[in-house]
Amino acid sequence: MSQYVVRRLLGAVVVLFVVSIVIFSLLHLAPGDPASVLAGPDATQSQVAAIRHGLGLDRPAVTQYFAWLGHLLTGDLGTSYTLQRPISELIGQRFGSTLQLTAAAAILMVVFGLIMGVILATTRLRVIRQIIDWLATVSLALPPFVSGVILIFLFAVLWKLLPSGGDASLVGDPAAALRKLILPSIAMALPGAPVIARLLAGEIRRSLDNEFVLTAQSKGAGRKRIVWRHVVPNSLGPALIEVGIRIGHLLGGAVVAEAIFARPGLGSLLIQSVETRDYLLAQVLLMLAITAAIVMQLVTELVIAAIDPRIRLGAKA
Amino acid sequence: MSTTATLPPVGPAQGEPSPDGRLLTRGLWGRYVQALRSARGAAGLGIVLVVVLIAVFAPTLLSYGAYEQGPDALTGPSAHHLLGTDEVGRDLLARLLAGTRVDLIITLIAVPTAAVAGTLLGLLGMLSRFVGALFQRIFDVLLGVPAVILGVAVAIAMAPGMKSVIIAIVLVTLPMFGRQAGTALAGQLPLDYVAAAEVLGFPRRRIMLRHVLPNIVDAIFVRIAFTMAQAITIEGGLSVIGLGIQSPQPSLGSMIKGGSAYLLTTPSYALAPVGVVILLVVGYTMVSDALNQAVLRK
Amino acid sequence: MTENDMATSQPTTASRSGDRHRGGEAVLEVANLSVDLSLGSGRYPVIEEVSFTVRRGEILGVVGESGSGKSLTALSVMRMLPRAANVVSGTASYQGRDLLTMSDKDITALRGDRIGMIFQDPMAYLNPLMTVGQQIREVLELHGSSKKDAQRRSIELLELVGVRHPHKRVNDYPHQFSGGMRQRVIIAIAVANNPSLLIADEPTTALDTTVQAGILRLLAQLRDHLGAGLILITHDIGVVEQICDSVMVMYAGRVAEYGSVSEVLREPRHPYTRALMRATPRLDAPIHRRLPAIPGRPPDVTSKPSGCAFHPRCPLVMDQCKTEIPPLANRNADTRHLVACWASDKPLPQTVFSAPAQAKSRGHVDGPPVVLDIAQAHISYQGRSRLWKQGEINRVVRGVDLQIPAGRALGLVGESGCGKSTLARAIVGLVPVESGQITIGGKQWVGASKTERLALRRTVQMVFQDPYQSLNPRQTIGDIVAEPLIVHDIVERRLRGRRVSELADLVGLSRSLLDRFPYQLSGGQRQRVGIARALAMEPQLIVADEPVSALDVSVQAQIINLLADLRDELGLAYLMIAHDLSIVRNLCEDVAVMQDGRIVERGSSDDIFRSPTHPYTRTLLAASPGSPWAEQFGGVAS
Amino acid sequence: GSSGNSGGSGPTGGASSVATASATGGGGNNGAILRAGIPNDFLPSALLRFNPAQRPLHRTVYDYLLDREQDGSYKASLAKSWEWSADKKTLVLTLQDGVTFHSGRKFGADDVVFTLKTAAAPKSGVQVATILKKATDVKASGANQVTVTFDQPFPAYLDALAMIPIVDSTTYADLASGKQLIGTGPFTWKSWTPGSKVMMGRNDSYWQEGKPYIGGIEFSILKQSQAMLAALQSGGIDLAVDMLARDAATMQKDSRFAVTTTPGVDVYVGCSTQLKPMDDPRVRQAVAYAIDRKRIASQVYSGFAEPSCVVWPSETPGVTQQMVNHYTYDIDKAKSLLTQAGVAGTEIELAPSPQDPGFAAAADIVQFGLEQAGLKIKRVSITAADWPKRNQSYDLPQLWISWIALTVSGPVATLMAANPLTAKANTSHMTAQGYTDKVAAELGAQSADESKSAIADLTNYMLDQAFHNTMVQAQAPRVGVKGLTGLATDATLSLVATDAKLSK
Ligand SMILES: Nc1ncnc2c1ncn2[C@@H]1O[C@H](COP(=O)(O)OP(=O)(O)OP(=O)(O)O)[C@@H](O)[C@H]1O
Ligand SMILES: Nc1ncnc2c1ncn2[C@@H]1O[C@H](COP(=O)(O)OP(=O)(O)OP(=O)(O)O)[C@@H](O)[C@H]1O
Ligand SMILES: [Mg+2]
Ligand SMILES: [Mg+2]
Repeated sequence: MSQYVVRRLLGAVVVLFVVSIVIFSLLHLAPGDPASVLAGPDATQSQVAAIRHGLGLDRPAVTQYFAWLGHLLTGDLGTSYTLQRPISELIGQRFGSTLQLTAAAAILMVVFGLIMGVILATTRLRVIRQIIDWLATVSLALPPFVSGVILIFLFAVLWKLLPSGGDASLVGDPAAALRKLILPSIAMALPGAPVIARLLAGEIRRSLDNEFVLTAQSKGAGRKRIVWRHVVPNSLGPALIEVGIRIGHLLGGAVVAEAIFARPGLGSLLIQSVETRDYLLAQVLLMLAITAAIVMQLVTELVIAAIDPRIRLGAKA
Repeated sequence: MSTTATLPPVGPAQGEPSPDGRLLTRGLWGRYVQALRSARGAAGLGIVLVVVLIAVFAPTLLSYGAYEQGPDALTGPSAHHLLGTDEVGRDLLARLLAGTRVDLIITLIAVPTAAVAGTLLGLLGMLSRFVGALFQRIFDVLLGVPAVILGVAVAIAMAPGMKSVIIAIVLVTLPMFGRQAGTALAGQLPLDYVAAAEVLGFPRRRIMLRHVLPNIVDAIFVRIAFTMAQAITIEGGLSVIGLGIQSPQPSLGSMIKGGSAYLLTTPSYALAPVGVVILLVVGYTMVSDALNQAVLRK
Repeated sequence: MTENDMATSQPTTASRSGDRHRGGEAVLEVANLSVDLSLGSGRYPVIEEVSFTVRRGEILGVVGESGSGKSLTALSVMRMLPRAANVVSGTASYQGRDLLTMSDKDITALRGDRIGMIFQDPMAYLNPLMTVGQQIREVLELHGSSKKDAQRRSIELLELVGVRHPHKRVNDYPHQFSGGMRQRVIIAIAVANNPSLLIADEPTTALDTTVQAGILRLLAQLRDHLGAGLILITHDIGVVEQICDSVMVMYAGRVAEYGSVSEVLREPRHPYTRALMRATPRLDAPIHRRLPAIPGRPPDVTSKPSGCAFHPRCPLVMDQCKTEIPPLANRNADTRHLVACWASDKPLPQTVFSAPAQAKSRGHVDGPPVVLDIAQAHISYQGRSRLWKQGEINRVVRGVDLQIPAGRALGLVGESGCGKSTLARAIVGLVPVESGQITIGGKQWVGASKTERLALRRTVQMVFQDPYQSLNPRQTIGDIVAEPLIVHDIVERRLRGRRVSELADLVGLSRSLLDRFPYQLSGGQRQRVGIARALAMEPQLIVADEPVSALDVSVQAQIINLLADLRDELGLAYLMIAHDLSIVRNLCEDVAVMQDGRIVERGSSDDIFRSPTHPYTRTLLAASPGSPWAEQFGGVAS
Repeated sequence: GSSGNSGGSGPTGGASSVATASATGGGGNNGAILRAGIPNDFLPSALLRFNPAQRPLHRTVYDYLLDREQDGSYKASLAKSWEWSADKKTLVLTLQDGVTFHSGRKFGADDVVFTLKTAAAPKSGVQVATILKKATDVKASGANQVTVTFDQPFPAYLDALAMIPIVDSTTYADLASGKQLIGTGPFTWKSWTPGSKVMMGRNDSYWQEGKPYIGGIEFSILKQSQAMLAALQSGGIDLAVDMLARDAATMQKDSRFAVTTTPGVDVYVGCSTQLKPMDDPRVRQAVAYAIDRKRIASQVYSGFAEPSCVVWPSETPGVTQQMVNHYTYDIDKAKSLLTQAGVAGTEIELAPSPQDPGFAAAADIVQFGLEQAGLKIKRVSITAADWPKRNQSYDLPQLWISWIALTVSGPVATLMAANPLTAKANTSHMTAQGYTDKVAAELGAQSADESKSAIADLTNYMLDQAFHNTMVQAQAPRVGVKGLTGLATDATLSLVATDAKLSK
């Protein structure tokens, strides 16, 4: 097991390294730079040059990259060019908002996904199956920017039940924070849950006519026991993988959700930093989003490995 | 030839079930027809076709062009403007149809590109194990990156617009095809018919394209239908955060972005494109479901 | 790993004579069991009026070709039929209680406690996520053992079924066990609560000959040990002969013949039984005898012939057979020997099945040129390399010397994993040799030019084991056979069509099949296609890796005959890989015995089968079902 | 007042410090906190510059030396009085006494000198640095007196003084990071949560006795317009600064609120005279005719804009109504001009500046007009990141749409600092003798009258050359609750809350 973990971790590190290079070159090769943004449209070339020098942007790219990497590794995220504040602090201030959102969305997604999945697979009522199936198909069509608009229109504009956007601190003002979380988290969870449900259901149905189910039957085990002790554990894999991927992508998805629901989170910070070519900030935020995704995949892989001895103990195919 | 004397009678005749119970009269492509005849498939295909036809032909019936501006802005639905007008007095219906066309064009360029390129790259493992493995790893990484983030990355590299959106969609969906082809290939390679082809001395390229590809093509078609839906949501997402289609060109996403500011005064502005997105995505999803049921279920 | 690790007592030949058990009280009495199968196209009778009895300590063998309803019979007794299948009539009384009608609660209580079931594929039937210990304990605890007892007992059981170091192994997962060991675990589960009835559905089909012998021995022992009744489903008459007391022959869902092993196998009455027995190659039969194959193939559930389902293939067929279903009647006053046939008392016409004239036995002919010459071949696979460490090397073939003269067949036998397929793949150039030479018609794969490679390909071709995956499902039979002709431009375009038809005739494929797709053909037919495809290259040597092991007995015989005939027609040489010695003995002049990567013994089949010298060869021979060497070299019943 | 402690502890920072603000701020008379919503985050690192981000900051935490009125006259602020020497080559500023910084430190001449020097330094990026550099020397000629000397007479120097907030020289280092913003203004910088909130407390020891009246300001940064609208309607804020015009328009109908506007800024279609066919004045005039200014004012700015062809505010001395309406929307004229120039049907690139979403909409209207007139328009989108660079390097396509906010601070500042109009080189590449001469005339004007005629002259020339086609003078609407009074906007568009009163 430990060797398996090590291998996976090394892999992830390598990937992140490559990603960091890509992001860095992407930003630095693209037109525009923070100096000219800082200087403003009316600045003269000399003014821009002076600022660029001040920011150390006139050093060769390679030097800048390794300087950045070095700082990253020592835990120093650097200082935002345009906002002139420690990036760690900037992220700290926004992280709460985004974390609230993604966490709430993740919980909704997983809980509903799994519950619907088991119902879908085990219920004998055709009606229920079809209803869930349809929900799945439709809500697939509801990416945050679609469901978001609908939700806002219904709950904020038409019925005036919930705020259309903004955020609040869970600590400072829990009530408001929750009210403001409801719509966006639903919007973000909506497309994921049914996919997970379907995957799980499909896998459960497949496992149900696995041979080892016959063995369990021949042992005299009842249906309940067979389902929960034998079938479900053997069916979690694909659903878990999907969960991992989707949770990993939530941080990225937050960008859209935050734009629609006017939440000042990391997403809006990312867009801003990209538009102002705030290299360091954008780099860190992009890395953050990608790292989150990769880490989540890693976690799920490990969870699955923990469940499945064949992976854990390295089965020979 | 004396051996033939004691040979068994020939196998089942047409129409009669074969050893594994499938009807012989059903050809290989028949399953697609059957899939699209199924309730789900037919409904899905119907929805998509209707939307496409309207988007393509209806504009000729309209009295306003999608770019034609008028003095009265943001009027709600009226006799002249069935959906009302936008902030510079353009007919929303005309723009909706034009926007739908834009999305259709985008998806029709991006998805097939991604499908073909991705599949071929995914099959590279056939020619060189190393290269194949390398690409699979790259695909894994790309799949790990959230779609929006990829979109942002593209927006950094180039000015937003139709081109950047198409590139973003390709970047997001190509790895899926690549991975799928890779896994499928890995599933086919150990099968003896591939070994047989090699023993018979067929060139590897022929084996890849003539033998393996036809056996994984089903999975690709199913995914294409599904990816069409996804592509539309990607365009929307990007346009909503301002990194997608740029004014004055309409697109479903950019109209939703523009209209969401007027939900109070002119709801039709945002809700109409929202409706079209839902129709298209549901339609494509149903088609891919149906194909999945009929074609992939073994 | 060896399976011969059972020191405990062996069933004596005496205990085999069924008579003793006639006395034993019946554990299970199945009467007029009929099962329907609802498929998309309708409902079909899949099991009809099946009746049989199992007594304490008796082993009832159920034989029949694939699809004859063996498994479904067993499953209906366990009340574990697949959704598609339902019992329509009949009773299965277990100690007076009808299993088919009792409440779910009751049957669940019986399952795994009084009735144990053993399944075919040892991997699939174990839950991959639970340790074997957990899985054994589950059955114990379900039927009321305390955790402590269960723990203790599970180790006992592993020991009983012959798993070494049970204390350690009990916490291992299925994938850490070998096939044979897994099968033993499944058996341990089945016998955990000392059932009085055991049902084993092809418990050894997936296993090696030697392993198979071990398992059969174990079952025989447990029968004695528990005095339980045992239903043993198999398609191998040899197995029946070996350890069963009574036998039930099934065909197309009906009982064809039923009686004590001694009687049924000594004087089979049903033409099907007789044909089946002749079609099965035997180690004690005269060598190189041409196999009397049964024409045609078993019917499908959805298309059963009217009357006696066997009549289309039956040499004795009368008009009556085509219309009326023969009842299962006792053909022998004093003993119970039931046969369902109108013509059961007629003798079989020898002509139909007996070998045609040209089936000559071949002695050693000197000096035919050598097609295949293998000298000190070493082959190994390298495991996946990682950044920091090399993948470990798995030496599979370690110094093999082999020659095959033109027109002769060499049989290559050996236990699973010993490297047979690997060697075969190396010969056809699919895997490279590490060192040593493989010379085919004077040429070698290593450093062969493009033209040389083509020449090689046209010298040696391969026939694969699994007829289901060796044909491209997306090509028509015609294309499959024609493709080599096209790619290598073997015959000019206008003649190709004719050539394809010729090849079809050659392997006995009706031309009408040429525009079908593989999934529309039966296993036997597909194997013929595979052969035709190989012949298209006009090779001198054909490497056949277990070409018949996936086929039904009757079909098996057809293919073996075909191969024999082709050799005679075209003077082909074969390298024939098989785990069934009798097949090799039947087809091949020469035999080579392989044990982990080395040839341990080789020579003419006459010599080797008459007087095997190497101990491993002896074990192999002894292990083969129905081998006359069983006693001699410590087979099942020694 | 309490000196700025950087309270940036997550979103909580803002919420919790409301209480403390009202507590300390409440020290004075009624301690109502003004809750204002603003669309852009603060940008202390660019404090001395003139840009939208500074509007809520310059006149709250800081003071200018002078205030400039729309008509070009000046009003005393931190500078009590100012004296030109006879030869107009020396300027003596006398400062208010008894003024202290929020830190409690006494304000003096050194701070003025420091601020002006910092602003003039090249790295500062301050637009009017060009004006400041006209001064040969700036020195403290007494504790409360600053003397500025020139080698040419340059009266317009005062315009720059009316744009530079005076900073505390000792804490300037902590300014950029937003840790400490110390000024002399009516409000103190308490805490900043970038992207979210800024808290300002009342400066109890403000040098204008008894002011300010309100107990502090809580700025919420609401980038999304819906957010600002919702906040205002739900009573979450009392004031929406620089609200989106269309939202302000809807609010006008709501009796609970009062809508005011800032002076208008120049929104224009720029022509790059070096690129064909824009080198032909007739083509540029065609463009000028093809702009539907009325529709832009009503549709893009929902009425919060004056259609105008003149770059300067219409009150500017020398500007006449006739000039303002010089070009009217006239497609036929445009057509004929284009055909005369023989360029009908040629393709021309048009790039709206990404700085304001309104520009894209305006571009749609302009594009429509031009296409009616028979030109082919290719929209090119320049990203927000790229725009400044393209400006600085005078590298813009044939047509672009942008704005000059600096115009509110008067022609001199504009002509000396705004890239689109600077004489030596500008984004339009309009460096014809005629233009440079006329600009020089205005810059050299010694009296109001000279200036007035120079402006009239220049403006006519610009209208004729049509390289900088003003479309509208766009105002930024400010929507406040009825109870909010006394709020003002100065000539730098900064928010002035010194006299504001808020009754809830
Ligand atoms: N779950 C099922 N669904 C549909 N048909 C089935 C199912 N199980 C068995 N059959 C059909 O019922 C018939 C008898 O099946 P059964 O498994 O009893 O044969 P068998 O004698 O066990 O064959 P084998 O020797 O291959 O195990 C076959 O034709 C098979 O195709
Ligand atoms: N592609 C491969 N890569 C790595 N190891 C392999 C590969 N193929 C076979 N092996 C290993 O080589 C050994 C011999 O395999 P091979 O298939 O030749 O045995 P075999 O005699 O054909 O067995 P069987 O009778 O079951 O077919 C086995 O231990 C197997 O695990
Ligand atoms: Mg079976
Ligand atoms: Mg093998």
